[in-house]
Amino acid sequence: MTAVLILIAVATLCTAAVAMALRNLIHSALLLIASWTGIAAFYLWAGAEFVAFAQVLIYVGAISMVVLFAVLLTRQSRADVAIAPGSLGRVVLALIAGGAVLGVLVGAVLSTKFANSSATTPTVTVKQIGQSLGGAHAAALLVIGVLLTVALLGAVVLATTDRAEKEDA
Amino acid sequence: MLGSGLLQGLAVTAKNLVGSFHDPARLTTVEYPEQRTKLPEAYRNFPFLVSENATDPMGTLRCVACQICEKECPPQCIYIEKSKDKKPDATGRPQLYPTVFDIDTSVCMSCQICVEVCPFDAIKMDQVFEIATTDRFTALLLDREQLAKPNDYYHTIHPTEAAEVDARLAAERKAAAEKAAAAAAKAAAAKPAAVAGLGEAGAPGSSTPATTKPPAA
Amino acid sequence: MIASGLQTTGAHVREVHDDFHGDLLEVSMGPHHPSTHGVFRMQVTLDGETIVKLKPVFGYLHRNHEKLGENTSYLGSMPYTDRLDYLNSMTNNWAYALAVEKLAGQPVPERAEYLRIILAELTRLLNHTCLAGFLLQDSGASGTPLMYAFREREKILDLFESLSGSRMMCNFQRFGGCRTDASPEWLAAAKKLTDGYGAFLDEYERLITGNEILMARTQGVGVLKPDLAISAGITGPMLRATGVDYDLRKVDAYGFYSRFAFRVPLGDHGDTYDRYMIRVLEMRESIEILQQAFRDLPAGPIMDPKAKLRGFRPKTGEAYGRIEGPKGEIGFYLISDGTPNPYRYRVRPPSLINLTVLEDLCLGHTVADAVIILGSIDIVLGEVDR
Amino acid sequence: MSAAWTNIATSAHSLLERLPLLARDFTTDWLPESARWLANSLITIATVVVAFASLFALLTIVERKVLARVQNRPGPNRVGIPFTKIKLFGLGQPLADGIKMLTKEDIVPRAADQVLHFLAPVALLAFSILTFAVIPFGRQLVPLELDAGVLYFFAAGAATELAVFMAGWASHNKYSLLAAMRALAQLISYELPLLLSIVPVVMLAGSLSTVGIVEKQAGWTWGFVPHWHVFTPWGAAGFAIFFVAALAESNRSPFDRPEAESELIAGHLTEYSGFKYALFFMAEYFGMCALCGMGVTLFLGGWQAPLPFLEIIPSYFWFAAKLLTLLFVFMWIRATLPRLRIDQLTRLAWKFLVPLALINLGVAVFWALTADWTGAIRAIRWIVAGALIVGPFVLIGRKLSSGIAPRTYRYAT
Amino acid sequence: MNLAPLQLCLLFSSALFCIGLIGALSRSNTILVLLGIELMLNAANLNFIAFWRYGANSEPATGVMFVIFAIAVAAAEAAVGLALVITIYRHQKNIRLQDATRLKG
Repeated sequence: MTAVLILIAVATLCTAAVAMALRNLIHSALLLIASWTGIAAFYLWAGAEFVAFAQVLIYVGAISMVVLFAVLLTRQSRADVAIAPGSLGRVVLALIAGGAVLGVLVGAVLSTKFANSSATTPTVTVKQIGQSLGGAHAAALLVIGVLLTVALLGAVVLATTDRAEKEDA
Repeated sequence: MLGSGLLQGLAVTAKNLVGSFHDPARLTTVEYPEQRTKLPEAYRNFPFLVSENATDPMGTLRCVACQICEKECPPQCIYIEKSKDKKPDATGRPQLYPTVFDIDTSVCMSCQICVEVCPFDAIKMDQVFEIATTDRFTALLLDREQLAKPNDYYHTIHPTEAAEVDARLAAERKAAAEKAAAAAAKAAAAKPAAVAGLGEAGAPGSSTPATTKPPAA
Repeated sequence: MIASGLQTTGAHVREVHDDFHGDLLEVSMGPHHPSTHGVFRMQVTLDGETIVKLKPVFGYLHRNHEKLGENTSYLGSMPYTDRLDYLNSMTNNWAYALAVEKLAGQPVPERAEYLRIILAELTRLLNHTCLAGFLLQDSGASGTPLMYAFREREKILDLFESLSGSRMMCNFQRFGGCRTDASPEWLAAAKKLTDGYGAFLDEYERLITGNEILMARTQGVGVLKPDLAISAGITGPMLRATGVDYDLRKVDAYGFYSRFAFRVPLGDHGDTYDRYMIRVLEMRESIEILQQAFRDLPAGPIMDPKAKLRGFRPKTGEAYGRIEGPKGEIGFYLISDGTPNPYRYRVRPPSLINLTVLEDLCLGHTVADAVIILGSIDIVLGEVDR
Repeated sequence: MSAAWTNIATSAHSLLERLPLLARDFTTDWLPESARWLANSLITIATVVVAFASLFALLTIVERKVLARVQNRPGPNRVGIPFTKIKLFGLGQPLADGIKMLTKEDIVPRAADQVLHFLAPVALLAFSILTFAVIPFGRQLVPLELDAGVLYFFAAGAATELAVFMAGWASHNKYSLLAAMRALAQLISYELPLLLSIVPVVMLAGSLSTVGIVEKQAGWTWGFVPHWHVFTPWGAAGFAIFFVAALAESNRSPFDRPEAESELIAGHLTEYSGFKYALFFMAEYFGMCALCGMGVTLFLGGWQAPLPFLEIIPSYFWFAAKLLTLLFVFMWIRATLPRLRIDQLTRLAWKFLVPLALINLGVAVFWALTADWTGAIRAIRWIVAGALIVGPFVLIGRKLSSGIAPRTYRYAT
Repeated sequence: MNLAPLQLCLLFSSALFCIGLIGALSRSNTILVLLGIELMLNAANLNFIAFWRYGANSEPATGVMFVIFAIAVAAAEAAVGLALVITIYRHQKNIRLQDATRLKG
């Protein structure tokens, strides 16, 4: 079981790291999608299949599409791909910052003694999720619904051009 | 509206789908190499040269190498060389003949103008359409030997037209023979004793009607 | 990124670099493209899917037709006219024969005139049927309407073949008449076809005319304004779809068209749907004309006895013969200098002239619309390029 | 006597019903317990893949035949058994096509993104095979019984769009790129009505499990009207929406925008040849089969027999029959309808299907709330639900199709 | 080293978070920055699931609920973020973050 976890982790991390390092935006986006799929695999491994499917459906099915659309709509000329001067310094700084955060996190994780974890996988059925969505978390659900609606409207308003011929896309 | 047009269209295609199984008017396909449609009589493809006699096609070509078709051919696909000597044609009259008669069927556009302008009914349109070949240079250039086809072949592919042509030719030849006979008779009347025998031999073709069939031999 | 990648490939994927429209895409549709009806090229500049510029490029099928005509005898050009608009060889023949007859003052016997009308209207049926099929094919109907159209077209071609010897390259008209006479069997077959054609049109229209998708695709797409149509010299169904009443069969009344009762359908919008519908309605009128022609066809010779086949030398002069071809006004302009060959031979090709407004029709529409607009213009590249 | 017969019939029927499972267990019986699970899974996967690959082969020829017959042609009828004169109505055609595809040169454009160009067909095929996992093919025949089966299906299905995009982008051809954009727009638009149309089913069945949904549709009213979802007002509307959206999701005519051959050559397939092209083709048919299978499961009662006495016939047969019927309708529609333009296509999704699906959701709620209406009042339930669907359909349809109408023409005087 | 599965999961998510962080900080392409943020969100989600799986759970579905809501928020974020990217692109014809210095177009 642990071996599977390590495999998933390595695959996810590698794809994510390469995605962040690549120059080619489309490749980056596709690798990130692979990374998201890896995370979904982790959820499956952990026994949260509903979340895993939701992850695939939303990240691979929807967000990836929006990302790819954005990439295609903002196609750039060759000049944009070239590394801007001074960006090397930024990369170094980012690496230092990221490394520091990683160090802190890893230290914290390794030094913490966690309470005895339950050996049995907690099972959560779709019914349970539905009941807690409709019961305990109903308010949150409503808020999320409002948020999504607002986000949708906002995205449409932002992306709409002033030109008259662009209609309901 | 509201999808009724789509449903109507679906009904039509459904009708055709079912109809193609039982209605020959809907399934009109002819599966070519096995099944063939009958070619209409008027169908034309490439020209051929009519010869009167199957046994001696080169000797009995109706073509007298007048080169009208060569001149009139719009894509200029006919090449003719006239003979130096004269040979007797099917009627026995001495005529020029083509020593070379080539048609480049890769150029020919089957317009039939050569047939229309030919005063001797010597060139006609063939119906052979399976002419595919792997050799696109020489195999499509048909020479005199390949072009010559007997008159009864002409009858099998264009029966009505061929019958008309033969009747016309027979009439012309008969008229010519009568004219020759009349001239001979006149001459004979003028010189009764001396050339009486020659008068009969003077029109050798007159006794043979225009050959629509090769002689039994 | 994409630009940098695309630049390495062939010319057909070159990016348009423009300071203001960095995201314009230049696409070359054709000459080998499934929807261009032959070797025609549309150089389109796209903003997303919207056409901002369209440059028609043609000439890939140029065969020197007019110069050939000046170097061939009058008769020798006749088979070449078959190959202009190879769907409508009968009407091309007629237009050319009309021009030469005008030039030479050659009368045509009555039966031949009737035969010409029969053949021209059959050609119109054939052409419009094909167009309806191709248009639907362009709008993506998986070939079904096209196959139905071709099924009927094949019947007309069979008639042509049994009359003239060739399905498409008929080479049928002669100066002063027609080449062969129609037998009673042929006339019976043609009449049978005409009688059945209305049923086919009914079925075809049930299949497609009321189709919401077709209406959505074609209505309001590629609108041609009447004044632009007139100033661009558009003729034929395309002009009548804009509402301009101009049909040479009525205007010139060439042949014996004045003896026939038929109507000229007119459109009000000038869009692709009108162009399609006008053709369907014209087919119904053609059926009417054919019925009348079969009823009234007189007996008699089909060739003027004085007509000359060989050694045809019209007197010096010029003439322009035009008829209402299925695609529009097809005309031949000839100048004779008394020799067997025309001094000047000029074709007025309806396909080419109707094509000139392509960009005006397509601007602001999408690629998909450009394809059906081109389909509705009804071009044959043999005639466009000549 | 008759009881005995009934017994025999029942046992024979149940034997037939479980035959595939018995066969599988028989083959893996000798294995140790731990390996048996794996072997059983592998056999299931192999069976599903082989079955649908053969169905794909059959569908290619059937589709061509149906298209041909609709167009009054005989269709491919030459290829039969090789080296003999036996033609078998052209049934050898898929085999010949397969050989042709396999032996054709695989051309990759020089400027193409080599890796993505290769990965696209593979990914597409993989994801479309994945979708078969949760479809119940028979009473006990579901490869993977998941609690959230429906969600899984759409999650796996959503990934196929990505492959289409990859193919279009990797080809580095403008037509392919345009097709990729179209594919994205189309699939984003139609994902929504597709999902919305199944929400009522999930809601009323109270389950996201495909097996659970099928089992909810068991039984008959008055002994002959099956309790399939399609025989309810919301089910019929939901099925119609699902069907249209499925047509679009599987890129079938009249929504075959991404590969519209009359304008974009072959769309994202333009630069594909040989075996990769065949993979695409196969994946598309798999996707179509999976969507049809899901439609059958959700709306047409899955493997349930239409009439009680027909239950003698094994359940998987009924599933296959319904699946093939739906596939035939796909072909029939393809043979008839012209294509929509991309903006009309998205407009249809956003302005027509999505509102209707939302209204349908409301109707389903009404239906659920009135589940205890009985007797004459049931008719009112039907009328209200029907009106709630038909009314908006007419209104929105009118609105959508405003400006397009059949025309009358005038004649010159 | 003998790590508990929970610790492994947490290390995994820490690493993913840092990759996202480094990406978001180092890249100048707005889309990539957004994607880096998405990765960080995902890393947080990983933690929720890890604690749900191995932690002492008071209520069975809490971790799952958190992730579901987080995914929904992420979807909204992606939609708005990418719409912003497109707007930026319209204004400045590139999507370099450094150039986007004005709030008004």
